[in-house]
Amino acid sequence: MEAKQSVLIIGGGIAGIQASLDLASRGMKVYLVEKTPSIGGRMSQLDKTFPTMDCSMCILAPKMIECFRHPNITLLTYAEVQEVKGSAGNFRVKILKKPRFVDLEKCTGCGECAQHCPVEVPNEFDMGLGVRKAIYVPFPQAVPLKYTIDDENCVKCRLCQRMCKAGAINYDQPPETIDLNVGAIIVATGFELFDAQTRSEYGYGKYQNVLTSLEFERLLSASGPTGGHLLRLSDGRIPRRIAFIQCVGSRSLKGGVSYCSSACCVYATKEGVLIREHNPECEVYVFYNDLKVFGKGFQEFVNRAKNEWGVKYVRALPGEVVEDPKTGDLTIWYEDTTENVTKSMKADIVVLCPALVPRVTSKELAGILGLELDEFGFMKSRDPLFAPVDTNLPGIYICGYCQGPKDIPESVAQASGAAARAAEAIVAAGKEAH
Amino acid sequence: MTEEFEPKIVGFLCNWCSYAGADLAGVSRIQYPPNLRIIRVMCSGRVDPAFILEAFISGADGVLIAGCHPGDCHYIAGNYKAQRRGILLKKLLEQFGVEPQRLRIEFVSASEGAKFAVVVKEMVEDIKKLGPSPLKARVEVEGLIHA
Amino acid sequence: MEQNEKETPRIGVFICHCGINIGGIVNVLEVVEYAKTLPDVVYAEDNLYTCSSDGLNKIKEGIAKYNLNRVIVASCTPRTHEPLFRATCEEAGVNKYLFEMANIREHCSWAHMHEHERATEKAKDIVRMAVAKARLLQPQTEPEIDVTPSALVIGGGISGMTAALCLADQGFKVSLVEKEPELGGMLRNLNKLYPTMQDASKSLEHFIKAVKSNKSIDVFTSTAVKEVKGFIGNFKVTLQKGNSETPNLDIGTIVVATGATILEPVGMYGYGKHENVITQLQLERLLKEGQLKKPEKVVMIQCVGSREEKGRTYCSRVCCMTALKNAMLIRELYPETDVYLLYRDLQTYGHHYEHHHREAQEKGIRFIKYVLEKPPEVSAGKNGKLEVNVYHALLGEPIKIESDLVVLSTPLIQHEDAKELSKMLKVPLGSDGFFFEAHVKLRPIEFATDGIFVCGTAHSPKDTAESVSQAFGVASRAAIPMALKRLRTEAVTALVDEDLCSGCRICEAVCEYSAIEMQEKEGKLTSKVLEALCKGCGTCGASCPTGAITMRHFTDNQLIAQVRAAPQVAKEVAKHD
Amino acid sequence: MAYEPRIVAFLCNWCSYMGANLAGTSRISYPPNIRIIRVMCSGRVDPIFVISAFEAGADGVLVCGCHPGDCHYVSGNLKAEKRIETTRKLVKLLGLGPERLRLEWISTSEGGKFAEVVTDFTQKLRKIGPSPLKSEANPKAKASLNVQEVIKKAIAETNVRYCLECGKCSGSCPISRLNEAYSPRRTVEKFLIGLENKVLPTADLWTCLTCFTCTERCPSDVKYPYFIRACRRVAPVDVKEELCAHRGIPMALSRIMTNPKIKQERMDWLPDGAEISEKGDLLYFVGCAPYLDVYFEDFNLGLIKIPQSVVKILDKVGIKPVILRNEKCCGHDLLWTGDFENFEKLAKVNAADFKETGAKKIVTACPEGYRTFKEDYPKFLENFDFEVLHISELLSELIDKGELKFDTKIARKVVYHDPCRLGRHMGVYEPPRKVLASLPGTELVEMERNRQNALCCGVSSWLSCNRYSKGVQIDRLREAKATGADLLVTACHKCQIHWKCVTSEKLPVDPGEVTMEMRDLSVLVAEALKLA
Repeated sequence: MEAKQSVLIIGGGIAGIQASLDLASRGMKVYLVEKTPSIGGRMSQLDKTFPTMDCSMCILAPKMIECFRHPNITLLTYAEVQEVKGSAGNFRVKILKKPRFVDLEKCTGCGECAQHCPVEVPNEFDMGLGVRKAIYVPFPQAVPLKYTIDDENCVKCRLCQRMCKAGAINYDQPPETIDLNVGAIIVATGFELFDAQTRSEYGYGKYQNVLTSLEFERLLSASGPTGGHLLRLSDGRIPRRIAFIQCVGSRSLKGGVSYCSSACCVYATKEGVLIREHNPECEVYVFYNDLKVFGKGFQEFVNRAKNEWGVKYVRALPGEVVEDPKTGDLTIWYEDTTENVTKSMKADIVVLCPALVPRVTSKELAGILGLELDEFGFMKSRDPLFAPVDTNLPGIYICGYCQGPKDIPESVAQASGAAARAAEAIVAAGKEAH
Repeated sequence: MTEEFEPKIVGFLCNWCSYAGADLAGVSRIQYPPNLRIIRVMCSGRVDPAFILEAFISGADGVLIAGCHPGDCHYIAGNYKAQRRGILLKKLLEQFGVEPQRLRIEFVSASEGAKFAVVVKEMVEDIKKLGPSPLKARVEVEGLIHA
Repeated sequence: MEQNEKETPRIGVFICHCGINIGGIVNVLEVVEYAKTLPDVVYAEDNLYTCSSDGLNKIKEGIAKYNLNRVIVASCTPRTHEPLFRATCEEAGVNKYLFEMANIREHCSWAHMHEHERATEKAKDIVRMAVAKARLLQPQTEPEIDVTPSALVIGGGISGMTAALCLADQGFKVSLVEKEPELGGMLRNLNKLYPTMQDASKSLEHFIKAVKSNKSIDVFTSTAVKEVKGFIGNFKVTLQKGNSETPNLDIGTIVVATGATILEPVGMYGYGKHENVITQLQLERLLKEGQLKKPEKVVMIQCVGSREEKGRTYCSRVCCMTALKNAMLIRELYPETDVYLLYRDLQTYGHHYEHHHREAQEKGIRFIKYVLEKPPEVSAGKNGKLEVNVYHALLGEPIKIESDLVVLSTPLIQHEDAKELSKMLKVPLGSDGFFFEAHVKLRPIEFATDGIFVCGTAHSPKDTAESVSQAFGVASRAAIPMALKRLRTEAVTALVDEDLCSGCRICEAVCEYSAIEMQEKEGKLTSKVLEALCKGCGTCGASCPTGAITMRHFTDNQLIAQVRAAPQVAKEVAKHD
Repeated sequence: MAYEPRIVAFLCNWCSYMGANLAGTSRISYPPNIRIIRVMCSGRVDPIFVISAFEAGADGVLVCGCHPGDCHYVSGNLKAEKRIETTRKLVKLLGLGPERLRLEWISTSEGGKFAEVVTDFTQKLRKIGPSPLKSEANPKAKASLNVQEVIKKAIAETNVRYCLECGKCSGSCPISRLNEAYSPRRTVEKFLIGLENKVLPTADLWTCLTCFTCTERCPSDVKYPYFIRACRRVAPVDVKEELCAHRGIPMALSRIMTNPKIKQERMDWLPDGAEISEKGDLLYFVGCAPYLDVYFEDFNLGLIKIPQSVVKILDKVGIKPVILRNEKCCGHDLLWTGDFENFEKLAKVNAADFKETGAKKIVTACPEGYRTFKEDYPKFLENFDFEVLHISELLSELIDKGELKFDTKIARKVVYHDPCRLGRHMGVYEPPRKVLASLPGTELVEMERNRQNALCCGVSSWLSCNRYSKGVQIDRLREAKATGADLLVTACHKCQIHWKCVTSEKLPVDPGEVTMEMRDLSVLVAEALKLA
């Protein structure tokens, strides 16, 4: 496939997946690079999606498989971009493929190896709430469904090698550098969570029953560490009241980021509704400042959460959360700003909604690509109004959360946008050639 | 023969949610009794009442129809239609003297492996209580068995 | 395609140990032996991993050696592995629709790990069911249709123009239809654009020039879409300019970018009663034309006619930012003027807008939160001023403001004529009146009906940047079928037996994809499947009272065969033969 | 014109006042230097009356009551005796000369004695000469400011304008929790929409503990305590004085020290044999310990041990610190109660005195002084460039260098309280802990709320000492007690005073829950070095 007709896409989340499918299905060659062992990104970690309550994996998995099956898409998972040279129409790219120590050709994903692996480590996919083995797939629906030995934790007992009937285990697998020649590049590296520990007044990391929203999402998920049973991690008790705290590190001129993460108010509402579904006995309180309901169907969703599901909203950002060391119960101190009284509330679980921030690695990646970042580390649009997916460099485009806060549909639409621009660039390059 | 009655259950699972849910049950090694025989359809909306009657006539002791949750349907609203038909059908079955509990309509999403297993367990227990399908008995007596 | 019916099935069954995942629980060899006893099975074998390249070769060899015309693999779930095995069959010259999969891992060995015997029995049943279906399988071809490489963009606002330009630059022909005499849409009313604060009209000029000068774009102003016929790749579109009808356009894909309009808040907060109560849009125009006389105190009221308990429940998304922008412009123009912003929840989302909020704070804009239960009141005050009384929710006190200008932020709403368009295109409107996409999460800018797409404020309220983002997205989605030129459509589609069809139209009603239309044949009304649109869910088949509709690859007799095979007991069946 | 002493006299209504009358009716003449104030009982004479009289320029103060046993109110006069003793010590510390304050028993029948006392007192005061405070204009007088301007500036400079009204401040404020009426958020909001007059004349302005908990947590970086401090400057003074604990004596003392003529006698505490220098690299700023030790002597906190310990510890490592014999108040309390003018005067005097000594480093065992020198002086003065250290920082330095060897085992379970000024104000959390951890045998435990989340001791700048602040104090002591520790260590004199104060009153809780042995960090270290 000649360079002009192929595109490199960095990041295998929903944005990267959508961009890949758009370009591949119009006949262009796509190299989809993902640094973890599986594509799927953040969306694969979600239980349901707002405001429709779609099961996230149900709607995502088919797209993941489509990527895997598509003749025009080459998946480069567990790989990272090392070097980029050249310009629009003709980029020369070096990709580092980290060793999985498992032969992708031979591995059938049967899982026999993991069944027998003696090493258990916290599972990144479950935000460390669950455990995985040292040889693992991040999650059951992983794509590709191929195992990976995580070198740091492997004890080299060789049990997996003995168990693997396909003989796929190869401890001596070397790292591999792949040279690509592409006409355009799309960056879709997504986001991560602001470290909630920096807001020490909420006791995250100190109190077991203070969780981040993504940890809680896993706790709710049928495929999560408790198999979808809503329990307190400290004592396995069924919670009677759960409180969400918004803006942990977002909209902050100090100790955080100054922007609004855009998704938290509504996903907290979603998680609130899920709690009430799981257990109508369990009260839900959402502590917020300004309820961000700007998206399509958001306000209606919040209304339903209030009226049909009895999710309660309090306009206040609590001052602090204190644990009773004996019971593990939490006391939240806050001023109800619409009732103008400062009071406390007991809760069994407190869920923090931390700011969503660009990947820490995006700085390094931007360096490799020569892209400009804004003050927050988001990839900078050439013109935030009329060229949102363009960057300072022709031929390199951005989409999804790495360009700025947005929800799934916005990321999907923008991913297609980036695909369109990439296609334009390639068409243009084609014209020049003739 | 003295061995315990093991009901045969025919399950119609939609390709996009419930079939995947059953897959997940397996992948997560969630155990449930082996009484179910799964037939994959693209959408629970595809399940024609005739299929269900056919299942009972052919000797099934129970029929399960599982589709996506409302709103999740890959085909927008097929699952609703399945739901509606199911309700009518239960009435019809009663006419035939088949206990409506033998027909069960469930929403099972791709992430609900555990739920799927529970549904099957419950159904098997319920039907064990009910005993073999009366229709099956009749079918055998009246010799309507399909060769 | 029916000619194969005569051909007697020769079925090969390949049963996978999947290492010990299946083999460790199910007695695979017993299943192999059992499979051999089943009707039309001419060959059966077991593999350690059928999906391994070596396993795949075994299948090809089997096909050649026993000239198999049906292949069954009993292993894992078709959802991940079917495409792989199908491809293998095709390579060996067997139509991929003659392949069937029996899931004896996820649905059997893994789910019944402690009941080896019964698991084995179940595996046999599953294989038998697969065989029952395989015997009746028919080869299928995925029909191809041509796609006209020309797009219709309805609406000449910033979304429409962006989509048009991007499609044109991808090498496609575009017809851009605008009902107004001028291109530009909403932006023509706007002054400055946040977050960059650039001049709306300047940006607009640039776009209009680009569109008009683009050879691949035909612009039709003062023109409406009169009629749309056909389906993806092959739409026939009639336009109307005044009362002169234009000849039909051949269109491949359609983009709906008709935008939105602003609510006229008649009777709200004294609008229409006091002339110094105006809308945000009117203020925008005053600022644009430099006509705003210096006020002493300005009060802006948010959520006027939006986020209501009932009726217009949605948040219009752009009003808070617009108000902030104009409030700041007023303070820059007249630093002594106090500006009060009466809001409910500030929608300063995203990574630019909170920054504007902070700027407004620096500029001394006074924010007062009110609640839906206690909205502000505007009444005539002393000497031509207005008296605004508002309950300050965050102080729990009533506040009185003597104001000489009250500005109402009203929501974006759908155009009146959108209903006709939605009927014409057979695409739905949501309860909020805006166009309703195929899937809120993963298909946000296309309709369930193939080949028709939506972007900009026609889809929901959004600002310029967001509309442009969507417009680019649409430019990709709409380009895909045109880039392919030919389109493979579903093979698994509905099939109408016209003799049985009574023309009751139930199928037409239940189809979510408008893939069924009625046709006259020999004076008889029968339903006809538009294969290009059919997705093969089979809902029509299930609801057909006369059983006139069935599905390819999931035919009634195939499914019934499985149904009948299901409840039997392997031992007994084995005895039969 | 020749100097004539002015004497302010407080006479009890039943004996001494009658005695004075008798002197008159009996035509016994005495010098006209006396100005009489009638009180019902000499017991009524509060130290602040005396101090205020001196602050206002009196050369002598005379207090007369009934003879012991004759008191119309049983024993008011004996109480007066004790109180005057304490006050005399303060007068002595201020360097006014203890003999300027005189207590006499004068009965109804002792007109003659009254005249003698006045005559004698007048002559003595003529000899001693005028009070150094006399010439000074009333230091209470403050510059007139444009209230609007000050507030506008403060709103911008302290980020108040960025308030999102999320209420995190009130949810963090120790007082808001106990006092529904008080909300930092609402206070701010009133200023923001031009309702400042609903705050300025009210107690709300004087309620803030300036503990910086809200500041620490505010997502909009609103520096509420600084905003309040700025507003206090332009608030009506009478409200403040009503809300000042101890009738405002501490502020009065500080104000008096702005007078350049003051020559304090404050060095009596210096342990025998301890050597200090006039000039040198390191200056140890003692702070109010000598005054507090006197004023709160009933608490038996031994506050004076703090400077003594510091000097001994320094001596142990061979440091002979510079100590100013006429050291002035750092001005902390004046600044935080809005008296910027007098604060600046003190700052200037101190800065000059510091430079005198050629010191580079200033060490203090008091978080308030530490904060004031390190944070405020540089903002109010040009080129105030000293390295300022809290004793805990110096100690942990010395421990690092291995210059401090502890030979005594302190076998105690110790819990450390972060003083607001040291912790949240200045971010000094670890040095004190490091020092404690290195004491042999000590087990250091933490309260539920520690470091940046530590709860305030309950009062700051002697303001708004009321049931709410007591509530905070009890809450904090409970928390300390709950750790199971048997020794509560703090690094601030005032924490100890406030806690001792609340526990010596009738408690709303079982004393067992809150009473706890307390110790200052430096004192404990001295003990560990067998220097106590």
